[in-house]
Amino acid sequence: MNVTVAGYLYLVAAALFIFGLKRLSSPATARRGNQLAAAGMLLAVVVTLTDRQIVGYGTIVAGLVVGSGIGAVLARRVEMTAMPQLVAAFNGFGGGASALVAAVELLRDPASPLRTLVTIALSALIGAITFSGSFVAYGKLQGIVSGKPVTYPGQRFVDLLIALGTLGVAGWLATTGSPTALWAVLGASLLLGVVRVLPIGGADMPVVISFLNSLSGVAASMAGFVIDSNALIISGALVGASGLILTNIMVKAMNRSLGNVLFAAFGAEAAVAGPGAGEKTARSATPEDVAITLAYARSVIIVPGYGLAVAQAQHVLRELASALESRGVDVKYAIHPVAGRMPGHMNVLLAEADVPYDQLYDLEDINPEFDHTDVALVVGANDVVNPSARDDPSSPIYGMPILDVDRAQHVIVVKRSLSPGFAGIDNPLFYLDKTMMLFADAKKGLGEVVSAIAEL
Amino acid sequence: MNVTVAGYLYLVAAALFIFGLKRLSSPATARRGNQLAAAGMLLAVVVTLTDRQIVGYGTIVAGLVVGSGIGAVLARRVEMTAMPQLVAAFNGFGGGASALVAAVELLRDPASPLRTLVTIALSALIGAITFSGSFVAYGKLQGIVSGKPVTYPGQRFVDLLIALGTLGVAGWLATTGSPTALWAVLGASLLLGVVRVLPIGGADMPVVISFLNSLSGVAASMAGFVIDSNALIISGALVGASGLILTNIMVKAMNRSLGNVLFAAFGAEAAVAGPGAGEKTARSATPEDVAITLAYARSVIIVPGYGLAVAQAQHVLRELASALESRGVDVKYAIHPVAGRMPGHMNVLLAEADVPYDQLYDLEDINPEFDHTDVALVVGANDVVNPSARDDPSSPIYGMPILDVDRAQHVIVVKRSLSPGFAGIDNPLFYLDKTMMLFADAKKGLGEVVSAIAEL
Amino acid sequence: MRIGIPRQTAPGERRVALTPDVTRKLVDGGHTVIVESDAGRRAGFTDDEYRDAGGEVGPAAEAWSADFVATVTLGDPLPDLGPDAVLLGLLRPFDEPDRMRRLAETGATIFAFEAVPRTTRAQTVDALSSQATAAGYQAALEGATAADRFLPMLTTAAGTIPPAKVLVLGAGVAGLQAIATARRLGAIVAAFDVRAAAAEQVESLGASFIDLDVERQDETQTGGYAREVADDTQRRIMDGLAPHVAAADVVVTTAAIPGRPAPRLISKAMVEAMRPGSVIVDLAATTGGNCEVTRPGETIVHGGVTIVGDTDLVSRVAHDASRMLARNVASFIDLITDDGSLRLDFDDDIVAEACIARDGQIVHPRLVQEG
Amino acid sequence: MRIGIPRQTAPGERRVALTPDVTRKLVDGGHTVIVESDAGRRAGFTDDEYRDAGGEVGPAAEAWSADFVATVTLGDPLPDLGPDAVLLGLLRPFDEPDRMRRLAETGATIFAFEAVPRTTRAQTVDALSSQATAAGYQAALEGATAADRFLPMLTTAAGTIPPAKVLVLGAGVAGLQAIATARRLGAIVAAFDVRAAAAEQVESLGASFIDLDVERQDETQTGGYAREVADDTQRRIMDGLAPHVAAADVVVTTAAIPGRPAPRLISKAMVEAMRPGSVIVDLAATTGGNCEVTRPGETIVHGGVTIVGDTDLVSRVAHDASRMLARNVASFIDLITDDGSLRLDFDDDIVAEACIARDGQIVHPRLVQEG
Amino acid sequence: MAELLIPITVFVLASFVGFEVITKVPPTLHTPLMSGSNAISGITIIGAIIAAGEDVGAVAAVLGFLAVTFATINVVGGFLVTDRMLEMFKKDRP
Amino acid sequence: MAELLIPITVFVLASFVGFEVITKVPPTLHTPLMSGSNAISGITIIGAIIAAGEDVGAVAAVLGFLAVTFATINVVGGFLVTDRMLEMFKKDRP
Ligand SMILES: NC(=O)c1ccc[n+]([C@@H]2O[C@H](COP(=O)([O-])OP(=O)(O)OC[C@H]3O[C@@H](n4cnc5c(N)ncnc54)[C@H](OP(=O)(O)O)[C@@H]3O)[C@@H](O)[C@H]2O)c1
Ligand SMILES: NC(=O)c1ccc[n+]([C@@H]2O[C@H](COP(=O)([O-])OP(=O)(O)OC[C@H]3O[C@@H](n4cnc5c(N)ncnc54)[C@H](OP(=O)(O)O)[C@@H]3O)[C@@H](O)[C@H]2O)c1
Ligand SMILES: NC(=O)c1ccc[n+]([C@@H]2O[C@H](COP(=O)([O-])OP(=O)(O)OC[C@H]3O[C@@H](n4cnc5c(N)ncnc54)[C@H](O)[C@@H]3O)[C@@H](O)[C@H]2O)c1
Ligand SMILES: NC(=O)c1ccc[n+]([C@@H]2O[C@H](COP(=O)([O-])OP(=O)(O)OC[C@H]3O[C@@H](n4cnc5c(N)ncnc54)[C@H](O)[C@@H]3O)[C@@H](O)[C@H]2O)c1
Repeated sequence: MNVTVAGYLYLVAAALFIFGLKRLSSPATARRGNQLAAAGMLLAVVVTLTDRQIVGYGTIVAGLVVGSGIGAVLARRVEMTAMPQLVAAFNGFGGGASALVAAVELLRDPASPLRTLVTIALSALIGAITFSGSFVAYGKLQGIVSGKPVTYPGQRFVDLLIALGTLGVAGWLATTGSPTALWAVLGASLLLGVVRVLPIGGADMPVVISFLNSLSGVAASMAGFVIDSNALIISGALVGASGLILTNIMVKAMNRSLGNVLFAAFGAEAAVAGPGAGEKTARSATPEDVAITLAYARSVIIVPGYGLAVAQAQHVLRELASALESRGVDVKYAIHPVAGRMPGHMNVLLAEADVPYDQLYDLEDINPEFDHTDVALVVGANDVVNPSARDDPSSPIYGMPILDVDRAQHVIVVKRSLSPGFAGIDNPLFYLDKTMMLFADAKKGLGEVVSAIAEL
Repeated sequence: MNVTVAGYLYLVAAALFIFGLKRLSSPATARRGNQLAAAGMLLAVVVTLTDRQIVGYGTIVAGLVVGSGIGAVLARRVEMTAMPQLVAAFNGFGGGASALVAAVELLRDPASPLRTLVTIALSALIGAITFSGSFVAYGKLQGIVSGKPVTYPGQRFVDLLIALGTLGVAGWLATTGSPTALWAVLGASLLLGVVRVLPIGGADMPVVISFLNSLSGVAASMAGFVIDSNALIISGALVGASGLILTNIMVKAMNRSLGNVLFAAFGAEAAVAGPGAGEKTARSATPEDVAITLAYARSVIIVPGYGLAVAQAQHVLRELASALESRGVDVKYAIHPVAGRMPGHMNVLLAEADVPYDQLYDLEDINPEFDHTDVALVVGANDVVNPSARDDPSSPIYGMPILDVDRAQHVIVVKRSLSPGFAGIDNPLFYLDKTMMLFADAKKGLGEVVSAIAEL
Repeated sequence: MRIGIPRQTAPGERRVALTPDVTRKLVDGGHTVIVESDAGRRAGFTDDEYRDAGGEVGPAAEAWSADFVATVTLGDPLPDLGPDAVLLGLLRPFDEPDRMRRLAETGATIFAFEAVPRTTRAQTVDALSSQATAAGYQAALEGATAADRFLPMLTTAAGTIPPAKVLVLGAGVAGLQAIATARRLGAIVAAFDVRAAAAEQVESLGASFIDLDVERQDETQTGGYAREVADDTQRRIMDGLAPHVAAADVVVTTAAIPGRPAPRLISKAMVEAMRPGSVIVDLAATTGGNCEVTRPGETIVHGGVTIVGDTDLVSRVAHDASRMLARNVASFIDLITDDGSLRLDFDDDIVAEACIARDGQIVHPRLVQEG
Repeated sequence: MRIGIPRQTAPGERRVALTPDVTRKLVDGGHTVIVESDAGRRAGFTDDEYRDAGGEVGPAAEAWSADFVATVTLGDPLPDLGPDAVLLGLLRPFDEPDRMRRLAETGATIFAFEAVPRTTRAQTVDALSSQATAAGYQAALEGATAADRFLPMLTTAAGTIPPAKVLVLGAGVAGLQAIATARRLGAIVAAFDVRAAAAEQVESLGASFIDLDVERQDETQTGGYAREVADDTQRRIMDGLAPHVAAADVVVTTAAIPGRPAPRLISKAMVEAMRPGSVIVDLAATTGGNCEVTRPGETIVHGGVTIVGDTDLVSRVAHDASRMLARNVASFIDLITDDGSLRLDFDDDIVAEACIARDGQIVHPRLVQEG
Repeated sequence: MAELLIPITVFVLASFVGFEVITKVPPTLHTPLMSGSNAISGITIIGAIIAAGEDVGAVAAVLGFLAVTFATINVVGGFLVTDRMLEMFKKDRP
Repeated sequence: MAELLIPITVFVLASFVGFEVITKVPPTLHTPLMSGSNAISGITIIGAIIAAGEDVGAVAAVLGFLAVTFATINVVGGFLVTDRMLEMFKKDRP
């Protein structure tokens, strides 16, 4: 194929990546975006296969076949819950490939000019770190490696030594082009990847993977400098930059900083556990999580409780409901007979917010509906949605009729902590897999959810 | 200066343009963005002056001095209201410069290769159209040329002929490099610019200018191809693309399409005029206009009227007020004694929306405050804010105390049309320069304003 | 100008035509205010408060002999007025024309709030509106209190109580206020009126309008007021309202046509179809009542249904009703004084139209024609 | 099981212990319901409605001789009960222990709603709560109606009427409901209580809590109820409340301590400091009143201030109050029956605690101790 | 066309940046933004300077002078007037 | 460094595009987006193919084979798994 034509086709591929990435960042278009990007990749591969002066197709085809098989099987087989670690593994393979490309290039011509050697060294370094780091992350998520941060005294110092050593051999490689130096760089970088990721807790792994992904983009870009390919440079830079932004977004959603995640996490991870919660942990969600879960639901049942009144959040709750309704979500309110602290407490609140009477449902009328409801949104209620009143004969509130929110697809609970309600007893609802806790004052928390929905 | 260093510095300048443009699209950072872009421009000019093999500085310095003088004086002297036409003029100068650069390049070497000639032709063509088109737009806005669309039978046909002719001579230029062809291209393009802009109405001029601006960006980019300058290519493409997007945003805000603005606007412009409004015209605003005016105000006084009740918009009004308050805007409600249709009508509504009593102000208490209030937001009120009750002894409501909203910096009125209120009389408030009308049902309109504020 | 504020003598009347705060304003404006002793007591204002505000407290004769006398209503017997006297009040001129004629014979200049035009400019003088506001509010409260049901919906451990249904007939000033008050309490409110503009006004308060298939009157031709309807329309209205009345827990009726007996909207049979324990508050009782069973001035129980025909509802909010009335009075004084002294300007349409009699002659066209 | 519903004989009592809709549920559940003729009439339920629901209407004797009798209150004289009888009602056991002892002598099994524990599970049986809800609602309405002021703020052509101030003393079930009702009407509401949890509860209704510098009682140790306060605390409370009472247009008092006379919160002097025209509604009138001037069962005017001491407020919402009470009765029947026949399970804490007497013996610890 | 590959790549990428950078502009900023980007399009001043610096005859010199003058007007005037417009948004919020 | 000017220009512009393209991503999309962009970073497959296509000895051949295999796993697996994740957002709204 004509080199010029190939060049333009690579540009098209890069454009497809851009369009793909753009679409990937909105729920409505994400799937299409992924397909666009895949098409771009196919184009780039085909162009490469037909364009470049390729001597032997044997290894290439073998590699493509083996790689496709493994990739496809892994992608199809994995369970939903194991996806994050799979992404980590894939990322590791990508980084590894970049490192290997650099290695082959060096072997082909160890006497390359300095600038090529610099990029080879960088590509090898970053690629190898990505490789080993990603697989440690994989191990942590998969439970092979302990999810707990692995720490020991003097760790920082040792880490620093390894990092300096890696840089040193990389410098050696860049200046001499020695194959020995290459192996040294690869080895040192692999080690660095392992020691840098081990001390980070399992809950932070997604951020680490995203960051490594951004790095692997940079590695690809470096490889592009090496083989003088704009396609690689552009795509690598794209991933590098967007990955960095994404990492930043994720870190912000955790109310942390990237530095804090990568370096300062030598302390133990703080899991939210309530009094008497024992081994159970509740899943804490951000207002954005809550917003998207609600906005993409078909039906939502809102369960107000005393906390709604304490927070005086009735108006913002109503705002939330209108925002959802205007997106076509079916919204109902389930009023438990004893929610609040006086008979009719919820009626007073909802009347103040002018919620139409026909959206209010009694316990008997609404309970059969939870089964086919996407999301139950519990706002400052506790005892009235405590499943132990139904399931646990030893519970002091056993026998009280409750709202069966736990029968909905998803449960979102908005309250400030895991502390109990009026009856003073723990609520197993909070520890269900399907439950997200939004820990916030109801007025503030719901306000943030409303803003987040407006931004979807 | 070293060419490589110059190349990198141009890249820095381009980056400054990008950062500048980005900041320009948000009110909070726009000014800083403009300064960044200006810094980038200064850098580019300095680099060019020091780097390129420049034979005679004489003309250059003369041009720079004269140009700076004219530009600075124009920019400083112009009145606020004349700014749009000034932008048009500036834009025209830029287009002209691009055309002239192409001309000089052709004159220097009429035997350039085809691709250079193509870009020269394009640069001359687009530059000249931008030049003449912009000055027609200037004339229309300034009132020198009639703001009405200029039309005559057979116009489309004549226009088409001119366009084809222009393309023809451009082709001639690109293939031959003949200086005669150059003058022909310049002449034809100038003509084309004039005839294409004349038929467009004055109200659509901002869109035309924005579109021409985008074109002049493309012209600069073409000039960059000609003189092989990445700086020009990048900056030109930036302006070309962002200008196109901006044009599109503006067109959408008018509920039109670009094609419709450029070509179909042979009909007369529709000005909103009320019954009995005579020559007066009211300025219609979009929810976005209203949103930004409110969001960047320091103090807003809300004046509710009967229309608020009819629309049952009290809850969304309250939402709006909270959105403003959370941005630090000071919000008050001014209750006119006879607003609505029964004594205390507004109290009932605002109590329903749970507006705190201490935000409600009586006529006597609030009237002195309008003077130093940024925005008065009138929602479905009419008679109670009619200045003729105060100023026009012949008015049937002369003598009724009114809320002096017309003393505020800006007035926003939300109602469905210009039709009168209970007293059945016209309201001069609607035709003031400082008044924006949001023609909408109060509930719907305010809802849109709330969404628009969330997106700021 | 000397302003006299006599104590009210009509039975059940608790209001007063001027309050201490407005007294202060008038005194500051250069007037002298003479308040009859104990005039404000039943509205919650003490003589001391008037004195503190700069007023003089004196006997009845002194109040009545001022240049300008503002009274709430006229008691029995009619006051002795001199020919120079100027009187303002809710004098019921169109309901009691004979008393008016007798009063006119004194030669005094007589202004009735009932004759103030319902124009935008006249609203500060519009005591009908201000007092109807009080009446409508109180009527809704009396209805809610007398009903044996909760107005709001309540979901409780002892079951869910559905919201009560409130029906308001006649959506003028009082009716609208009754609607608003019942809505505040959480009731489901429906309303009916013959005026065309009423539907939108009712809905602007969040209540629903009952759309009977009868001609909607364009009020703009009748100064805002409704006209009497033909007999068959009357019957159609009653038939249309019957199911709504039967379903209501509280009915507030306010329908009125100035100077005419109140339109009959609820028949005895309709009352008997109501659930025992429900309530009708008939604000039109003074002019005969909108309900057939109403006994003006009394609260009766008919077939378990309480029918409140009390005519002193406004006096039950005497304090605030007096406050509003006092502002109306002060605004009127503004119109007829210049720099603290009387100057009757009959070119002002409000002053001209509000005048019932002067120089011993009835001047109001409505009474002149009828007489 | 045969369930008897006698007509109430206590003066002013209009409620009934069972409503037609709950009658239907019980009949469907296999019970026989005997309703004394006219038992529901004063609560707006006719004998026909009971018959339609599957109940039998009969004379008093038949209702009283059923297996299980549910009454609202006990009239005078005490009913004749057989030793096998089971009685449930609001029997005032701790306020009238002697009558209770006399009743116990019949050998009947006697349950009092007043003795039902205030636990989460017991809420469907909690008639104190359901009836207090009615009392609180009605008290706020009576206060609003009797006041000579508007509760809401009104901006009108005749001036702006500021919102009225409502003060609620004792923020239990009735107090909270009074707060909510006054807030609905637009008043500015403040409240006080001695329980620690009350502040948050008051604020959860949008009212403000009056924070006097007195010890806040931790109610969790006393089954949710307040304890009597020491004399000096009492005085500090009254001193602290004095300015709030003086500024209030409507005061609703609900403070109570079970089985004790109502705490005194408003002295005569405090009443006299109030504006004439304002109102006190004393829900604690049955147990002596929170206000020194209160005359139980009467509405009086003291120095221009209306003090409502009526003890029949709940009966004024007899219809809905009966509905709620009927659900409480039905929920209790659920606890003491098995497949349609009586099975008293004294292992159930609600049944055990609610029982005042059986086999001729007083069994409730509180009465046993005291006796 | 081979020589154009690089400039076109650059052009395409820059266009993407241009498209992405302007996302949601509030209407009140339409004019300033237009004005500011118009000033940026005055980058053609570089071409003008180069053109005017060459020595290719009188006509070209005049044209070159005009080109520099025009471009400078565009740049200097454009940035200044934009700045003036933006002064109105005094209350900068972060 | 002169030869690097063009690639660096391209790199910088592409980075700008990358920064701009991702603006507000809702949290539920974090993982799919990461996964998708990870698949794109598999573009190194081009380098791998070129490397594997050269004839520079056995070691290099093995490394080249591994490079292609790794890169292919990344690309194929990455796009597929992203697609599976995104299937969950069935209810596409415009
Ligand atoms: N209705 C009645 O008549 C009545 C009367 C008396 C007692 N009760 C009892 O009250 C209970 C009512 O149940 P419920 O579910 O409504 O309430 P609940 O069980 O008391 O739980 C209320 C929850 O709201 C949360 N909360 C408090 N303030 C909040 C705020 N500002 N923002 C967000 N959350 C807040 C609290 O958790 P955090 O602290 O973690 O935020 C608490 O767990 C029942 O046990 C019932 O028996 C009812
Ligand atoms: N308060 C009282 O006691 C009382 C009693 C009777 C009469 N009045 C009189 O009523 C008037 C009150 O003045 P005001 O300023 O409150 O009202 P107004 O002068 O009657 O004006 C109301 C305006 O609201 C607009 N509107 C109606 N429906 C709307 C909707 N759904 N969304 C948005 N706008 C809507 C109408 O314009 P569009 O049709 O263009 O939307 C109308 O011009 C005074 O003249 C007063 O004298 C008052
Ligand atoms: N200045 C002003 O702008 C101003 C001020 C106050 C009131 N108004 C207007 O004055 C008018 C009268 O108000 P009002 O309260 O004094 O009226 P009103 O007391 O005379 O009558 C009360 C209501 O009864 C209605 N009615 C009469 N016959 C009826 C029938 N057969 N069936 C049902 N309803 C019937 C009337 O339409 C009226 O709404 C209203 O239109 C009001 O808007 C205007
Ligand atoms: N099952 C449940 O969960 C449930 C149901 C209903 C009520 N409750 C609780 O039961 C408790 C009692 O409610 P109640 O309405 O029957 O109480 P109550 O009628 O016995 O007393 C009314 C209020 O008066 C207050 N009070 C007593 N002495 C006072 C004083 N000197 N000054 C001021 N206030 C004083 C009390 O604290 C109480 O709030 C409350 O805590 C309530 O929340 C619980």
